[in-house]
Amino acid sequence: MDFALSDDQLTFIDQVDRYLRDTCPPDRLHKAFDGNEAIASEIFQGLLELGLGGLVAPEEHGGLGLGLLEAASITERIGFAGAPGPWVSHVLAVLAIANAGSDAQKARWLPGMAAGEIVGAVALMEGSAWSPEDWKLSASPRLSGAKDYVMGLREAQVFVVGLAGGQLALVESTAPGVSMTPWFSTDMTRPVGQIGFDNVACEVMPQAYGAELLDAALTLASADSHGASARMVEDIVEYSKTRVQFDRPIAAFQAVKHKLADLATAVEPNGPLYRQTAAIFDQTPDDSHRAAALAKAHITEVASNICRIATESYGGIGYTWEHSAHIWLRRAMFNYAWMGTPAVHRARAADLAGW
Amino acid sequence: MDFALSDDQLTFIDQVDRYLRDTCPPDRLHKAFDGNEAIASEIFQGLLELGLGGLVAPEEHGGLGLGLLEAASITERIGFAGAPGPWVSHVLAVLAIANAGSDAQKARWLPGMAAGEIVGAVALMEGSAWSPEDWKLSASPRLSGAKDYVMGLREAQVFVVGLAGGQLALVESTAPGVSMTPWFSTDMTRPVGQIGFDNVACEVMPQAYGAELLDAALTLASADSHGASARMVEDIVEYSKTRVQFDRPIAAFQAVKHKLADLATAVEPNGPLYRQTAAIFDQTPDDSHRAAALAKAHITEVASNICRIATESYGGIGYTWEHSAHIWLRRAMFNYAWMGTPAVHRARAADLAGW
Amino acid sequence: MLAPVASEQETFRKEVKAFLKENWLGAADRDASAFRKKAVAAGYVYRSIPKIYGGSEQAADPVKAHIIREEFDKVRAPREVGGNGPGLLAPTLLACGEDWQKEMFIPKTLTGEYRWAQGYSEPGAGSDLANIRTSAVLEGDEWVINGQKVWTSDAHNSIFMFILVRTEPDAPKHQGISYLLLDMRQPGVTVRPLKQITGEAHFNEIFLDNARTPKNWIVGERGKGWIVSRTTLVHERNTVGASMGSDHLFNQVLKLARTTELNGRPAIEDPLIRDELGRIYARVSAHRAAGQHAQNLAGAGREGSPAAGGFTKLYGSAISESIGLLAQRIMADHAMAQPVENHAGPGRWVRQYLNSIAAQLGGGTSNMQRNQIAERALGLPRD
Amino acid sequence: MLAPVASEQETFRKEVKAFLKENWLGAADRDASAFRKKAVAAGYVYRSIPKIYGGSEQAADPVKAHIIREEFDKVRAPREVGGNGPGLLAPTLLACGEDWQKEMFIPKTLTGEYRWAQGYSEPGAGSDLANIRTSAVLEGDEWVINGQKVWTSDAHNSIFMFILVRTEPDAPKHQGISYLLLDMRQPGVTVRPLKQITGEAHFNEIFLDNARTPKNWIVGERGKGWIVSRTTLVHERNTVGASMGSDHLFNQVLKLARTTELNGRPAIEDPLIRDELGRIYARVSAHRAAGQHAQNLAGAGREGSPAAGGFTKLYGSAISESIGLLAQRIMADHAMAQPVENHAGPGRWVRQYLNSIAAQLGGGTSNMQRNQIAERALGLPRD
Repeated sequence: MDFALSDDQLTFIDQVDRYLRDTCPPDRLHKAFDGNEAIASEIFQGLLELGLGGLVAPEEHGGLGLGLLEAASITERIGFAGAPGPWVSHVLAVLAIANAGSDAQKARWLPGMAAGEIVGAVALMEGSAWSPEDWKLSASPRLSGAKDYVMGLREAQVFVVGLAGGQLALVESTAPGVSMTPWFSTDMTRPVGQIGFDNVACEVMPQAYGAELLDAALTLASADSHGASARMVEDIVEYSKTRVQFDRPIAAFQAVKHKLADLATAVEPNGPLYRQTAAIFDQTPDDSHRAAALAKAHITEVASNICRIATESYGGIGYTWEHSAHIWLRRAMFNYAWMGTPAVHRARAADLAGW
Repeated sequence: MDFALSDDQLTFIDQVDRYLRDTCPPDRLHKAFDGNEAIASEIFQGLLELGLGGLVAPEEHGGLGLGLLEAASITERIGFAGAPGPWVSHVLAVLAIANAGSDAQKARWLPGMAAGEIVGAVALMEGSAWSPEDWKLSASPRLSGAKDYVMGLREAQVFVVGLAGGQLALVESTAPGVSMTPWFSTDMTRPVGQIGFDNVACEVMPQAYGAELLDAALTLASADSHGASARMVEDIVEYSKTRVQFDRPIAAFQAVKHKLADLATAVEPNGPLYRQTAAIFDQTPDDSHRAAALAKAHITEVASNICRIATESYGGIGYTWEHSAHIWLRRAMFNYAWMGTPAVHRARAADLAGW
Repeated sequence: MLAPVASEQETFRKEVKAFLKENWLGAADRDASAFRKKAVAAGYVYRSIPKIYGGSEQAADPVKAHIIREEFDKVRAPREVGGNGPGLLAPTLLACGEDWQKEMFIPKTLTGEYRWAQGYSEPGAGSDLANIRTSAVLEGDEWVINGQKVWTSDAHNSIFMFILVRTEPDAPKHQGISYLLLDMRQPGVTVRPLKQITGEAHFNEIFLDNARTPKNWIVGERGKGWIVSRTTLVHERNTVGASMGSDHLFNQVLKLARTTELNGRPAIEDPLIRDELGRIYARVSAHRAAGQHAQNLAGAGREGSPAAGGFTKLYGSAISESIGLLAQRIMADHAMAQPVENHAGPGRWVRQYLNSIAAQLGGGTSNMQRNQIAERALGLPRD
Repeated sequence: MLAPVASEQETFRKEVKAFLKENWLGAADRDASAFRKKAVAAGYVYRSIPKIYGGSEQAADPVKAHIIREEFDKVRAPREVGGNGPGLLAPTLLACGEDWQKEMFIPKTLTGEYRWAQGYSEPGAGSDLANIRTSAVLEGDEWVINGQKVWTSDAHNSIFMFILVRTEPDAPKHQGISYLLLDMRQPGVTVRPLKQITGEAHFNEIFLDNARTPKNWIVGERGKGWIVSRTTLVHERNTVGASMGSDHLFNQVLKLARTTELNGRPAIEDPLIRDELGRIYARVSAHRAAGQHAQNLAGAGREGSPAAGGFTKLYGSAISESIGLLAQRIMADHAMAQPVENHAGPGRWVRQYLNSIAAQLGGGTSNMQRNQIAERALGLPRD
């Protein structure tokens, strides 16, 4: 399977990278992380306006008509930048509507989402229940209950809500009976919270797309984590070249040097792995469940460990709030836990492999 | 709990150490390892004649009347030396007879075992069944079946055989119906094999001592493994000081130096841990099952990994048959597997802790 | 053949228990200082400090010291005052200070009236502590101090500070340092809380801008501050009882595993979690046994390994890290958010996870400990 | 936006399949050399070697090369002759040899008539290969060679040897080495099997006692042997397809887990074993994806990481080691003994366990790879 990026794709990614470098330097990132909503929202809106809002929406609805491979590759760069905002939630909402929605639903939502005028979000987990098989909410015909760990609570105007049997429903944020409870979040670039439904009007989408949406979510979490860990390694490598102790850069100490080589080695193949996983989703969806479970298990776990080790490697400075390390560390911690931990997905991958 | 060794104990251990240094240098050890039974037997017999044969036998039967703490401390040194012979099997047989035997049985066997004239061995495992709860052999009234992974097949004149319900029986090697099948052993300093019983006359001992014997076996395996790993670390540290590459001793490379420090750190507390476990067996036997399970799980696993890493650290030379590294590596591999793997004992320790 | 030391220890333990029963009224007793006076008189606290300075002047006996710690802790009776003063400054003054310094500072430090901040690390001097740049220049009868310190613990509660400064800028780096005492209640000293990765602030940055201290508030000779400070570092690396932290952390994570649901049942029933708990518990037990061993050796007046401090620290760091990682697995989704800040549920373990990163940093990094072990215990070449 | 490269590859794959279907009769076909001639003619093997020397002289195309490997392997059709000759010596001669050397040695090496031993490592020259001491002195028209080589693979099957020797004892260590060719069929060459930790002997020691070789059997200039030998080492570190070994090993351990009972049920049902299998399989998948990525890049004519060889080797070593450790857990009691030598049961994994130690050694140790990665990919200072 070829999952190398074409020149066009690379050019596009470069554009996104440039945008992120300009708008999301450390000082602004720290402000967004510390709760400056204006900066967070400016960075995120700008991303959508680059055309990313409709990345996976069909062209007839104003989107770019691209696949998960491209979405994941962009997600990596967003993770690399540590950029604030519910990017992953929005992409998944677009993907769900594009693949599971009726023509009317697509026409109602996708053009605005593609134009960056409407932000979407997915509301999937119920407590720790991440699997569509364990979702219990139902729309019969109105929706009651709650969804947890929802990313984009503040920003989204439309929510794609997971229902029993892997069905999905559309709920507007302004619908009567909808309540939002922001939580004290570990990853403050992407705060989460609970959305409550009290007899809320909703529209169920015709396709039961929950299982596919899960695969996409796992793949994007992997890509984001890979980006975060790659950034951490890049930063600690640079730091080690300039931080002097005992009259030489610490990178000149073999123990440090080899640890950095080990980190780089652990990171290196994760890019190909998530891209391959995304390409499988796009091209041979039959194999997607297993591939996505395995990638999520591996990459979010390894990335979380790498971010941890890199943070430690800074010495005292990495342990301060003012340093950036924990922004990515927390991001990796979030991805580790979101939509099921490495351990459960590893067990699931083993089942799916028929072991 | 005080498990420090007294001056008397240390003096005794020093004696054993000196004996082993003299009789078990690398050239002779290699010969024994390669199958020279005369050398193996000479080294082992000499150990018994130091008085070790009856270490744990009561003084009234010619023994030294010591406990598992002393036996384990001697076992560590034997593991350190990599000395050939079924020491562990013999000590366990003496311990079993001393604690589970009738007066007549003690009088019949212990004086000869203490004098080094009779070698004993334990025959406990049935296939992979190490636990007294899973032993199936019974003496009703004669013994039929087989015991596996028996250490001391060649040397022993009397076998302590585990029976259903944790009972133990005494069987003479010359009894009609006893057959021995030596196996192709990984640890050639202590080859094992199968002992078969075809309607064999045996004597059941009055106490069901299987569970206690298991604890003692786990503790001695831990002590032996600790000795092996301590030796491996000592040797690789010395080698690293003298092996020159790139114009300096490899110990001067920080990556090597720190790896050695990590090995030493992993070894360091295992001595206290097995000695504490042995002291618990001797002094507060109620806590012994859990302590022995935990020590076996931890020490035999860590020691096996240490021996492996140390072997790797030699580079090519450590990978040759002529080098001594694999003698201890194989010894540690044996201890890892004998009488239950680390994983099962870890699970058992968790159960026993009431988790 | 077992050594008959146990009975003597037990007698002493009974004495301590009896003392506590008679004198410690339990948590209701708010007058710790009155109790502490009695404990000094009984010889249970400040054992290594002469009576003239407010200590109880007992012969060194790590076994007794350990028994006292254990028994006091069992009933939560106050022992020595916490902080840097009694643990770090007082031993240093005893070893290297002038008599008037001892008289002036030690007694009130022991009662807790004088609290001390430690001014060692700087932005450019972490593991390479000798690289400090904060300068002190003698002007008349005063040292004038300029520079910045980081990771000063307890600075917001302290009125004094012991500080390493460079007084001989032209000398080789280890020989240009002096050890000064400093009153923090002056305009030249600015304390800024250092917010940690967890959001808490247990440490501070200190900015010294023409801060002043009397000429004779120097401990040891001018330029000998590096050696003076080593006295203190040795005290930081006590081996006996170092495993207590591991024990405590393990009990916490065990409780987390018992009380948190993972995949629909208590996490402790999950075979993977159970195995890892067992794995860590074995290391905690080994750590404890090693501590006990060190205590036994000390009790018998024998020498332990020359790098015992490094061993136990490195071992303990690794345990703490493993516990953090296990907590991450158990917390699962709770690691993403807590319904409210400081919630008592599994989510508070996020802080523990982040804190366990500090285990690699505090009191010398793991790499420094590896060097120490390699050089002192294994006899390997110095870097 | 997906690149339309797939179709071109598929066309080529069909061609290869068709060739194999027509020309390869399967395992029954014992005449590998006749088949190989056809494969040369078709441009499928010895692609980088000129036709005049018996190769098929194709433009470099790693993607095609990979497809050929895959398709040939699927039906077990023979590709290039194995051993050091085609893989190591021939590329070196092509890059650095005289024309007469190429003519004399390459064609018969490609057919397998000339087999080659590699004489690099010595007892005192392992990772520090440039430290070799085996000397060669020119006496008239011959080099006279004395010394000892170790870890020479395939020596017992070989008639020739390429060897690094010190010809300029006074030059700096990298500049005093020459690269010689040597006929092993002479009294001065003694081959002794080197028994490995597993009891097998895949390598040899070679003792050179006044061994002789013609003056002009030198490849490249005198004293330039170090650089000449680097040509070969680069060929050892091919990245594409390097994950195939991991794949193969994993499938073996998976089978072991399926067929071995652990605690009364198939090991693969044990949650701990299952988790570790999943953990390793994910790394195997990542390794494979990285190899595929390298192939995709090569196919698109783009550059990969400058340390890709080091990455994939280090990653593969770690996988091999994990598989060894997992096998130890699965084997359990079978690790202690086998009823008979070479028994086909789980006990034969003892050998695998011991062999996986070599993964840390072969082709440059892991520490050398870490240096390479750190210096070439991360730009860190050289040791």
